[in-house]
Amino acid sequence: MALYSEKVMEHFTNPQNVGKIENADGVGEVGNARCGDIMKIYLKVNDEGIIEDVKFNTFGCASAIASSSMATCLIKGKHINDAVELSNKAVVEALDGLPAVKIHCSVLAEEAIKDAVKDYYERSGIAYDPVTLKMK
Amino acid sequence: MALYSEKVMEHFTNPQNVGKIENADGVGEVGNARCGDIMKIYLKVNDEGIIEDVKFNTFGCASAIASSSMATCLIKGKHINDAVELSNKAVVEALDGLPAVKIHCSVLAEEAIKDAVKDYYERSGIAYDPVTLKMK
Amino acid sequence: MTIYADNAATTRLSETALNAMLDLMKDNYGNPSSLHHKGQRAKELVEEAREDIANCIGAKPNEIYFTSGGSEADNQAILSAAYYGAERGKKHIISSKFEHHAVLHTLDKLKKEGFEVTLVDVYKNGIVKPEDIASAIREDTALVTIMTANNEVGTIQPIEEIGKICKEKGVIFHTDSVQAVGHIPVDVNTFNCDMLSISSHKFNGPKGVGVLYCRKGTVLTPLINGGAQERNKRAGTEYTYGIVGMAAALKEAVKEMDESIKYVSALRDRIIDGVGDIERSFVNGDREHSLPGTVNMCFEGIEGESLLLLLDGDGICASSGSACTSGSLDPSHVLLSMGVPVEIAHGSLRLSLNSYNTEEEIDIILSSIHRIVPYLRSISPVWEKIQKGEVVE
Amino acid sequence: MTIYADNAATTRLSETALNAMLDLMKDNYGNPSSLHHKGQRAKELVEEAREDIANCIGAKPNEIYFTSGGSEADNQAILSAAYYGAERGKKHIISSKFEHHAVLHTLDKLKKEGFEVTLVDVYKNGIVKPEDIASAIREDTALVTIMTANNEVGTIQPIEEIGKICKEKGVIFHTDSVQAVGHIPVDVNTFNCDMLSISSHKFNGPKGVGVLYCRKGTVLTPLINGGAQERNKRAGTEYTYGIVGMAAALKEAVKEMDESIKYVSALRDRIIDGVGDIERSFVNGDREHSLPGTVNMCFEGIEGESLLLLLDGDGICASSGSACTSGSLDPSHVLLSMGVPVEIAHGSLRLSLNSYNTEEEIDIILSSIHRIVPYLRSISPVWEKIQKGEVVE
Ligand SMILES: Cc1ncc(COP(=O)(O)O)c(C=O)c1O
Ligand SMILES: Cc1ncc(COP(=O)(O)O)c(C=O)c1O
Repeated sequence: MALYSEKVMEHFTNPQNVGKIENADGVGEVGNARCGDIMKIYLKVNDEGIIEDVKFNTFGCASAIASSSMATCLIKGKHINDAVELSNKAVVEALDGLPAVKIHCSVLAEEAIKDAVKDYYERSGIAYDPVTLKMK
Repeated sequence: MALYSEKVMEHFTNPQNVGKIENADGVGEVGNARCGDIMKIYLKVNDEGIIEDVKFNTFGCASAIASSSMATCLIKGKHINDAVELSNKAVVEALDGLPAVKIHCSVLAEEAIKDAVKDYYERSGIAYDPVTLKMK
Repeated sequence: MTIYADNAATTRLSETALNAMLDLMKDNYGNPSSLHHKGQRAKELVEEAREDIANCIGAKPNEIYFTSGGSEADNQAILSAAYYGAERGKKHIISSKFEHHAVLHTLDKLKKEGFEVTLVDVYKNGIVKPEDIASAIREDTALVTIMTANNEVGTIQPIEEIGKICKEKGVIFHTDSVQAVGHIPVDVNTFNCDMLSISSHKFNGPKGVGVLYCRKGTVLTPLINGGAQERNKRAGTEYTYGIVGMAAALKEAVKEMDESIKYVSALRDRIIDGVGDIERSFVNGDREHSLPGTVNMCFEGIEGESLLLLLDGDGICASSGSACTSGSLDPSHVLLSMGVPVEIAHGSLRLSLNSYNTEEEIDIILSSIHRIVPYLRSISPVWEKIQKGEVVE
Repeated sequence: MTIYADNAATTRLSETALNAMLDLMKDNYGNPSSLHHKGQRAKELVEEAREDIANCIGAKPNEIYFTSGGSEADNQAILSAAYYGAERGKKHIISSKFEHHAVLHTLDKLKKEGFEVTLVDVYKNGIVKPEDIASAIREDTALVTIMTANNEVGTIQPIEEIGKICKEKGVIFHTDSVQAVGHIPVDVNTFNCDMLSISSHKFNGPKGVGVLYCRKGTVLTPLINGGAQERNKRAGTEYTYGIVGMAAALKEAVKEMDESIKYVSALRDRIIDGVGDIERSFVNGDREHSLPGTVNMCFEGIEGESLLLLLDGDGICASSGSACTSGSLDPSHVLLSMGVPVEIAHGSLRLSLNSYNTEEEIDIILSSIHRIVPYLRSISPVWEKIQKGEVVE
């Protein structure tokens, strides 16, 4: 009944993976300040395509910060091809739900990761499927 | 602030001059049951034209009963020519006021007395001024 | 000593409701729209209350809209359906002759705006005939609104049948359940109603709060515009304690309903039987299809207000006609619609009981009536005429 | 520990108001429309409350109409004047850009019905210019409605001047005084207003009750039709305890006003001065012409809800924009109307104090702000851009 689930409040008050990665392999940024949310994701990817580290910076409401935190937790240690499969729905579920008016925060998280992955591909010259965003 | 003044409640719960006069010298009746009030006034008048006794019967609300009671008090012992001068305003004042929607009750009391006086004139064959209702 | 027998006008606040309210009045004063914990706690309590009330009438929580009372609920329901209909070329509304003024005066307003209103008969027994509704429904009927139980005479209407007819014909059906909820079983699904009005202070809940039930899919228009409260259908900072107190009172009333129906009906029957020996008096309405606690009587030859005030002198709180029309000089539109002659309608008395009343109180009421009625008749010129067999007019 | 600094959203019920209510909630439960002693006693109390409230704002008792709150009062005032005007060919209304939604959404409804609405500017300082009103008034202006004090930024409007202009030009003038009454002097005669809205829960009175003041001679139309309550202008059984509690709270607030204005302004100034060292932050509105307790700040680079919820984690109840729009994603229409850029408007914080607050509480609030703002900036990509001198969009 409360505005946010306990899980959301946990990830909001104690966000995981906050910060930046100097010399990141990929950086993604989505949203705009006029709409009230900007998410920036930093990725460190090893040679096998595993996300060794991920960090975020977010300007936004509690659910934007919680979505960033949860999304980074869900992809950390995963292969890039798995990370791009992360849907906003999975983020919402992992957070035990978000209010209807806040669902777009989880969408931003999904998009920020995809944006960072694309940046990684482009910086590293890796070929990828433009639809699935998976490595070829 | 209460619906009725104390005076009204006094004359309602303890009405004066309730009843009938057998062989009255004049009887007046005004109002109708559809409107919710009927007042009937009985007069006993002596040879000098003094109202020796007056009684009423009333069907109606508290202010109708109180107006009847007060009006009969005000004319008892008075000369007929003074009784017909009783205005509804005098009744309202003597009752320390009536709610606006109940003013008509005091009008009925005035009319009932006038009706009874006319009846007295007619029964006794006394000439009277049709405008002032005073004896000629 | 006070004997309160005017529960159709308003009721005593129950201990349960008072206690539920006090917590919020003292500490939990947050605004449910505020994001901080005090606001969110208030919101939780409001949402729990919504769920409780929904459960009491077979509704879903998101079909419950809190209002300031029964009148507002009636106004909003009727105007919503009327304007929705008007946009579709439907400007005909069906109601009954003896609805509450919150309904009838809203219909008067709509008439001035070009709506056509059919008021079906309520007959001598104060009960609408479903077949009258069926035959009054037209192509352009936007709404049928019939009260669940009448506030002056207590008669219960055949709401289920009327609801079924409306459903079959695809007409929106609203019922003013202000006198019924908390007193007799009310279920929006067996009723087949699209909208239903509730007022908290009629079942020992707090004053100043009510509910408009509106079935999912039925279009509701705000009467009060502003903030986003009540899912944008009713603006204004929530009267949180009222809402919570209302839910507490209703839950309690519903839980104890079977028992209280039995108990209160017995008290009412004791009154009806007790006045049986008073000549030229009668009970208005229908003893079979009636609220447990409401009894309306006429005593020929006397006027209701006098009776009422003399009863009050004995400490007995009763009513003549409905409370709202007091101050008005016309006799009750309810009794007139049931064919009671005007001069007799003036002599009506409504006693409305609930489970706070006792047998001893009833006996005191009866003995007062037996003293006051003969007294008022003894000074009544109307009674004199009746005794003489004259025509009273 | 809770520090309540959201008094513009709603306030704690005062002891005085609670005690005034309890008597009625426990024993004095009559319906003021009932003729018996319980009803008449309730009526007396309601009429005393009406007189008390009238005295507090320089009105006459028969100019006071009880409503369910500020929103209902605003709706009824505006619709009354609008429809009265429309009957005389006047379908133009003047208001300001940053009124409460109870006003703006009612005007939206009227626009759909063919009214024309002019919203005057509120400028960077959040204060309407009387000359703008004067030049906006036309032959067909039915109503001017300008709030006495804004609920988000606390700025006080030049109501006396606006009232004088309206009086001279013969235009009905309504002011939403919901945030002002009980906090700063309000007098309907110095205001020269024809109608004025009040909400009880904004000055430590109960929730669910308000007042519409309507000057004798100004035509008022019911929003809620039904019973004859409130001289036929507002139907529904009276929320007697709310009415009595409201009067008790207002009397107390007015009695203590001089003192509390001094006390509360000092607390507010302590906040304003205390955040002065935070770079790229500023106070919205006008420090001179402002409610004693309301302060609205923007912190660039952070978003208000996060700030709010972290403050809440420290037990501090505050608000970002107005409570009613929470749940909405758009930044406050008030700040936007004052020319605050959208991206900065997202980072607003409203603290609203009253005499229940203490200096110690202010210091705790300040230390929380000094911890949370830098933290949120440290994780904000917007703040990073600002630091680098990049354009934020
Ligand atoms: C300026 C203003 N007007 C109107 C309202 C509406 O009052 P209420 O919520 O009591 O209906 C409020 C507060 O919510 C307000 O601050
Ligand atoms: C049948 C009925 N409808 C509506 C109402 C109005 O309810 P409220 O006075 O709570 O607004 C009442 C009682 O007054 C009622 O008895």
